[in-house]
Amino acid sequence: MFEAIAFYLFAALTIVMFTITVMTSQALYALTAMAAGMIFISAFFFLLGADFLGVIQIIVYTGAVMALYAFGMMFFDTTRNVVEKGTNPQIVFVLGVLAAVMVVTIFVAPIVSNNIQALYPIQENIGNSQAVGMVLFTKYLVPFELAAVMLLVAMIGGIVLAGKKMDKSLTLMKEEEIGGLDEGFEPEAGGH
Amino acid sequence: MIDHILTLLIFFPALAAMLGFVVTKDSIRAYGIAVAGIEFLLSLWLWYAYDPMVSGMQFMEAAPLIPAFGINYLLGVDGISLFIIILSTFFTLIGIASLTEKRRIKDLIITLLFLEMTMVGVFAALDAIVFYVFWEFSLVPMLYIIGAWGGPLRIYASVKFFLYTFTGSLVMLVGMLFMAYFYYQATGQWSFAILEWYRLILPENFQLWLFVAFFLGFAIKVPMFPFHTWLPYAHGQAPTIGSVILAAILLKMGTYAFVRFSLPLFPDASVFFMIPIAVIAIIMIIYTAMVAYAQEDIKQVVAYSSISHMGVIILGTFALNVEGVSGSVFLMLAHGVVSGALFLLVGVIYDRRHTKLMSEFGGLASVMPRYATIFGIMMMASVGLPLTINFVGEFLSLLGFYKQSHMLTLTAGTAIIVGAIYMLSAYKKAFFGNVTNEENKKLKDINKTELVGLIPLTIVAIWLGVYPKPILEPINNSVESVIQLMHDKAQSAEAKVRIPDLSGKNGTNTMQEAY
Amino acid sequence: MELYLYIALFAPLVGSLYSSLFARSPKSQQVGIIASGLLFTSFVSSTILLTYVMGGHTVHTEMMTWIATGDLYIPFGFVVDQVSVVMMMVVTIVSTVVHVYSIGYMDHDKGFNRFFAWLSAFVFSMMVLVMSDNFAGLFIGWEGVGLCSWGLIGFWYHKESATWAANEAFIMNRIADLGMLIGIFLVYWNVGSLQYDVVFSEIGNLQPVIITWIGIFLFIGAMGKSAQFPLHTWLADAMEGPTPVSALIHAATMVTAGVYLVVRANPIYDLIPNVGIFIASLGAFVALFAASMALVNRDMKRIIAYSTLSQLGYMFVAAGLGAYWVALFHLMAHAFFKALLFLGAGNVMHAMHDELDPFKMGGLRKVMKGTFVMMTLASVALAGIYPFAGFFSKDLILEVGFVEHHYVIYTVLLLTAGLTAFYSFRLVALIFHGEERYKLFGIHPHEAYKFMLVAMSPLLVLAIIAGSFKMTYFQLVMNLLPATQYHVHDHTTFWIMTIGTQLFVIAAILFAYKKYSNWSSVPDGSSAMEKSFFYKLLWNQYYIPKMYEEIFAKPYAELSRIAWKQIDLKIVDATVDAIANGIYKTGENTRDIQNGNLSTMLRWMVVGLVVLSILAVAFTVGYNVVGA
Amino acid sequence: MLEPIHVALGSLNIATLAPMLIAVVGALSILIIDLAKGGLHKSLYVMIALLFLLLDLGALVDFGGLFLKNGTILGFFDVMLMDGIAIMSQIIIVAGSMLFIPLALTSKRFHEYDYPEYFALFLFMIAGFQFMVATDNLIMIFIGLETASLALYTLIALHNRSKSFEAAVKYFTMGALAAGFYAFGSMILYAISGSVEMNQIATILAEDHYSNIGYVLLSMAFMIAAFGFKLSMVPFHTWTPDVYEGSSAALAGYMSIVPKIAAFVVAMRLFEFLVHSGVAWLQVILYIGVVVTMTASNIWALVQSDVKRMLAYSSISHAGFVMAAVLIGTTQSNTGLFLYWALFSFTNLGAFTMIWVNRQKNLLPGQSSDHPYEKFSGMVKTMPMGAVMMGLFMLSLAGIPPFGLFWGKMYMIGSAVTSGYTVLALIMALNSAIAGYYYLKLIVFMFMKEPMVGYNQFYFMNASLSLKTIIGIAAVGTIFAVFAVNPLLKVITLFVYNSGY
Amino acid sequence: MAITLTHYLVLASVLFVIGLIGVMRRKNLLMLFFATEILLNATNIAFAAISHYIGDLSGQMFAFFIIAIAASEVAIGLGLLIVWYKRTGKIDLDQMNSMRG
Repeated sequence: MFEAIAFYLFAALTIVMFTITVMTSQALYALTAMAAGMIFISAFFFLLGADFLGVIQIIVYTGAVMALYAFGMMFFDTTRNVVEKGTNPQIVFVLGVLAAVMVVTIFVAPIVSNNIQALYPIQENIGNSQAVGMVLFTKYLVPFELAAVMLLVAMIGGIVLAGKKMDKSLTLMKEEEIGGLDEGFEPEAGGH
Repeated sequence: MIDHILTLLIFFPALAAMLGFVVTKDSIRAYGIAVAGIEFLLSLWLWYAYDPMVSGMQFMEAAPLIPAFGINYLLGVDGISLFIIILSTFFTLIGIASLTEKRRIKDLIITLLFLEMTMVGVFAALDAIVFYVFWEFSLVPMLYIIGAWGGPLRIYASVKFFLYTFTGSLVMLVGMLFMAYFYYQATGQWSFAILEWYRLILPENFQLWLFVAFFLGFAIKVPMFPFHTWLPYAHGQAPTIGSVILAAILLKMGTYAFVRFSLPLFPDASVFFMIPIAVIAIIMIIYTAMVAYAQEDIKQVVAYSSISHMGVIILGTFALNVEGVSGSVFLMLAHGVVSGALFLLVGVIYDRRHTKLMSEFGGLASVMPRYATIFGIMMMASVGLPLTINFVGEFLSLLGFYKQSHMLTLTAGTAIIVGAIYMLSAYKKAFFGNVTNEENKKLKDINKTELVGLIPLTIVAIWLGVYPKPILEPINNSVESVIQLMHDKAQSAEAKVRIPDLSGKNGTNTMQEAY
Repeated sequence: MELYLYIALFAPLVGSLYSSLFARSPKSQQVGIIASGLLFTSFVSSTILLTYVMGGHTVHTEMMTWIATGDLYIPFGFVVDQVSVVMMMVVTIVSTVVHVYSIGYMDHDKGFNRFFAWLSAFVFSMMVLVMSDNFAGLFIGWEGVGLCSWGLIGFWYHKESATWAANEAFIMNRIADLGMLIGIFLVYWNVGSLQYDVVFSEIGNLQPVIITWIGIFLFIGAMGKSAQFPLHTWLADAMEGPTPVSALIHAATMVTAGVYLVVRANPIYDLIPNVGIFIASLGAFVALFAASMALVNRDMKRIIAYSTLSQLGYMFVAAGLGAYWVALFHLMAHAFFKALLFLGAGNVMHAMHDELDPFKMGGLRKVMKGTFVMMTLASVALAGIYPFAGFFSKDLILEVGFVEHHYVIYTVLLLTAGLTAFYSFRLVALIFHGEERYKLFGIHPHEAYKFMLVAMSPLLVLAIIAGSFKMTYFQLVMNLLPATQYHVHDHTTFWIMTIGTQLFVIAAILFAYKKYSNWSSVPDGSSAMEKSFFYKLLWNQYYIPKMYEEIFAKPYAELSRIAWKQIDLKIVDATVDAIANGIYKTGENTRDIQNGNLSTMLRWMVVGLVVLSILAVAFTVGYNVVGA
Repeated sequence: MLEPIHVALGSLNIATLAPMLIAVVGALSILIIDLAKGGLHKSLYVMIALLFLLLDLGALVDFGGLFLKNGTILGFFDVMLMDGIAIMSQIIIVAGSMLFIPLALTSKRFHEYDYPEYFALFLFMIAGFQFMVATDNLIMIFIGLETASLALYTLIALHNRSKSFEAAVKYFTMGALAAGFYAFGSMILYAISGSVEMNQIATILAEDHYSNIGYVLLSMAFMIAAFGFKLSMVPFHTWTPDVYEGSSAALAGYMSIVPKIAAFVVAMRLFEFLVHSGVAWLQVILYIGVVVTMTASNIWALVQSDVKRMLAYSSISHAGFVMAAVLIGTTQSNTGLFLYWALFSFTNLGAFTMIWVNRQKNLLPGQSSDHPYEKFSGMVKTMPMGAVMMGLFMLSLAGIPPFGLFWGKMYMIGSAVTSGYTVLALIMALNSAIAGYYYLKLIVFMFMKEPMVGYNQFYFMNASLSLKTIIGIAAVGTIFAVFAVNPLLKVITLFVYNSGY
Repeated sequence: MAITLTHYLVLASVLFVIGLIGVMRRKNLLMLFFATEILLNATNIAFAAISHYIGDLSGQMFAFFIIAIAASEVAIGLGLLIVWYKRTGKIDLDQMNSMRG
């Protein structure tokens, strides 16, 4: 019963929050609503016994991602609102509704299967974090490492793109200009 | 060396063309003549070494190319292809020798030599894919020749030529792949070897579909009505050399392919489609002859006349008897010689006047008598006068088809009437009457360079009209084995009747002996 | 003997090739002389062959293979037998005469050398035609004479009318040649050979209907070459060529090739009398039809051309009725006097500076004695007055008609004989008698070169005496042709007929003389006669040329234009271009799917997803329904 | 308490990681070198990258040998999957990259090559693609894909001009959406099978007799959308022309080859078991998708006025053509896929390099894109060899024999015919004919028109020895492809067949 | 009325569609990126739910990695947006129209 109430409550909250995120014209509202939505989602994770995920959700999303976005918003000076002159908004909603209907139509049918076995079963006596850790560092070690590479890529990419060196485009400059630039142009190694 | 003479024949011009990049502009023409001359001599040697009494393939060569998919480098000639190869080398030589083009001559000669490679390759190939490779690649040099040296509409014309034929041959490629697949199903092996395919007896409904697929590729190349409209543009815009090669050789690829592929592979379908194709052929003959009559441009007259004559060739091919098929193969050569010569002749006047409109001429016979004479001879050959090369082919083609249908042959026979109408009226417009145009009064008669090409052609046109035997005999022998093969393979009762059985005849090789 | 055969055959070819070497050089007398000499050689060889053949032999030789494929075997084979040797004689005699004559006639022409090249080539083709031992060889000659006829009619190629006539002749002949070709195909596919001997010996084994078709198609070929109705119009127009050409080709030799074909193919036509009747009827019709047009014509050469046409009709009557030897005999006799007539006309033309209207002449008798005599005698021969050649040959045809009980044909021919006499002497009277109307046009006529007249004299002699060869000839050809004697057995009838005919003809001659020998003015179309319907009908050749122009030539040209401009460019080609353009236009019209706007791009992705999921749901629902 | 797990090191098959690790190490070493001493010339990094790629390739070839001896190699708890198609596609990826990286050595300076990070990211991207193909774990695929994509977005943007930013942003945004699709699709598969490994999913679905057909199809819908984006199938293709136009020609050429082969391999793994299971829906959808992609992109390519954009549409069309192999799903067609792609790599690389070679810094006067057709007009007169080369690549792309791509096309069409897809074969053939037009258009410009006044100095502006070498390699590969086809076919068939495809 | 997997799946789909709508209608690129986050989060809920209901950890793993991916995407996305903004001063995607066709 508690589960049901919690589900419906958080479902409603998430839906409302995310709807605000996509519908509001105020970037600040959107950001705030999304942050709230993210936190409500972590509630589902706790509900579903995925404690580790829930924590990660809060830390990563509400902590890191939202901070980044907030930073971005400040940078972009979002007080100047982008005018959302939505072309053909009805198409957007028709498509949205159609997608929802279709997906839900399929999802209301129960999944019938006798062959699903849990390959990495959740054991009741073990804490979620421990279990996750166990799987993560065995089976998913390689993806985990690769994810590290991915984050490195993202980091390098982010730094390089936002770096100062991008302010001048060698691509567009004439050869002579570049030649003149070379003395004064300190090729910072990697920009960090 | 004789074992690889065909390889030599195919790749010598290409190799020479590559080396030609080094030759300077001034001497490239001499180089081209030398190369084409050597190539021509090689092809004559091929003829010399060819045993006319053997009806099957000679000088066979085989090398694996993509054996995993059954594609091999297979070459060989028989009586049907031998002379078209010689014709190709002959016309390349003549074309280069009588070249009057001044613009970027180096590119032109190199392109021509590449074109020669593809032409010889098409006729020597015995593997469907190798055949296709040359068939398709021949479009490229021709595209360049038309597009770079042609008239004001050259780009439209060349692109149309390219895309039209390209489309048709892609459908043909699907047909070839299907054929190979069928072979695979039947034997468990991939093979694109034509001679292997000959052994297959296909169910009739497969034959029909495959026939159509191949037909589309060939028909556009020939070109058959209603796929012919690229040709007038191509001829109209192409430089002289382009038209000559196009008319003399490239169109023959289509008709040759009918004899090489459609007939022996699909005997029942050939019989099934005989009447519809004959009707198309007759439309080609009469309709294009009428269109030719309405032309104002003399080159277009010759261009449309080509289509009309190709109609007779098609008719002869689908006579499905020795007389008709031999005749059509012979007519391929004949038409090559005659239409090539006519295009050369048109080029002569175009070089002088830079127009091809007949209304601009008139009375040329008195200004350029030698030119008018040669033109007259070639025109009469084109009209199919006996003792000229064309007559032998036309006579045999019509004679052959008469066996299949009286009425259609009677209708097709109007070729000799309508052909005379447009040719004579064109000749009259251009050569007879008084010289009305001031510019024509000072025209120089045909010069040595031009005669170099035209005299041999005239000689050939008459020589082979009087004494076709050296060529007709090998053709006949090979055609007999094709017809016998068709008869043996035919399944439907009608096909058995329509395609004559030659096995009772002395000296005829049966299918097993021939292939 | 084969040597003589080859000499007879190839001497003209050598002459032609020799002359053509000089074709582009200025006039050179030796060309004409050498060509004539070579033809004389040919004539001599033919004579030798004639004597040989008269000895009861024939010469049959095969030079080489021409076309051999499948079962078809066509050699260059030649045969000199009783029929072909007669034709050879006719051809070589007339052509030798014409060659010599031409040396004078073409004296001032720029194309002198070229003329001899063509003329000798023609003789060669004609020899091939008559000497060939198979239908294909015949066809070579058949087309060859057509080609030379084209070249010679259009000899003065700067003249529009000449080139037009040349093309007309060629094309009309081509129409007939198609019939002939089909005939040859029929022969080949039914007999398996084109050799005369094989064909004629096996023709009887065929079904009658096939023989009939063979006969019909071969005769269509003959109709074209011999200018039978309805393919006759080219002959009159062919008079645009130089007159020696008309004499040789369009009177003596080429146009009779049709008759020769029927005679040669007599074993075929013997089996199909119905076709024979048709041939005879057509011949009779053409005889009258052509003669009627000659009555009013005002072009000297055309009158003679119509006369030729009319006489060809006679020949076909004979041939159609099975009297092949009679047809051939008339052919021979006709060749002599008609060539003579033409050459005479040539002299007149020369004298009159190419004036052709006899009404503008008159009284030329005084300045052109020789020509006058020759033309008069030739006309007499043509009219069939005893004892000239025409009497023996032409009256014989009348007899044939009578004996074979074709009285209608007989009557028609009799009437035509009268007309023939009338128009022939109308011509003679107008040219040589009466006032010298030419003076009005300031012309000073003069007689032709002496040697031309001398050259013509053999023909004159033959025109006079040819009749006396009749029995010799009969003995000769009866080896090959059905030796039927055509005699009206009832003597009374015979004499009444013969004398009656003679009287009728003489009356016609006198009438012509009376009416035209004192003609004084040039008609200007104002007289009552010239306004009459019949005059106009005849004057316009029954409106047939005009009809052909309207029914065939113009619609064909128009149809051709439509075929090109409307069908080829606007339908066939436009369809191809429309497909290409359609594809291109589709691209132009839909390229905005990629409009560069990120929002749109994202929406397209969602659209794709939604479509896919709709399809998924639809399939699932369908699957469950069907599954259940 | 959780039991400790003992894993024998040998059972991990750590070697399966070797090829990717080489790339990663290469990237890291570039970063370290840069840290140690900045301001080094780009040629150093090019060579380092080449060296590591060479090592990578060597490792892959070694794996190829191992595969032929022992069959599929699994590693790291079956996350790594080195089967035939994984090895082969990695070889194509690495080899293609090796041909691409020297294109950095242009005679002009472009912004991206001043960054050592560019080369590091490039190697990371390769590692990402390698991970993506060398596994059948959906998670692994996702991470590999994202690693590679994120690096790629950065590489595009590093060209540093507004068009490349625009291209990168568009690509990124759509990529994010596609990532969402992929995640959702994987979720559905996981929901019905309880597994994220494709072979297990296939097994479980088969055992269930596809009873959850709705879920399967829906997941496929999402997966097709996700991979449709990567493979630029219509209507998920819209990014392609813009991204190609916005990025440097070299990178555009690279994008037309390497990311796609990686996506193809995943698509093969993902879709083919369903195609074979007789789920007609997927066949129909793929059929439609293939035909529409081929045809529509061809038609759009016709109307382009910029060569690079034209090539972008053309590569969509080629991808559609090859996608047919997934639809047909026979060993022959899969072999054809790799053959086609190997040959396509050479030709397309050559074509894009030719474009790269005549890249100027700023737009030509009166033009709105870098490579309008007019720029090439009359090229045969000013730069004959260049024109011949470009013509050669165009002919090959059009499928004119005997050039490289013809053999691929022939084999693909052949495989369609063999599997009874005759109509598809015809459509493929006719599409090649339509495609002929736009390739021809460039040839027409180069060979049949007069040079534009003031444009000719732009030919070969950017050429350098290494670029010419690449063109030479591509040309040789294109011309003499016929001799390579047989060995390629044999090897590929062996690899594909032994991998069970 | 126990909460079943279906509930979660439907919730996930609804959130996913909200994300889709956001992706489709947003013109402000920054806010468009928010919407893509929603897409991934919706999926995460579903993964966690499935994982819970079938008692398997793989789903949680997947969700875990998706969070990592989302974070990386933010970094790159913002980086791109910053250069774009620095160059043009805009983050409106309608202004991004230099290439089309």
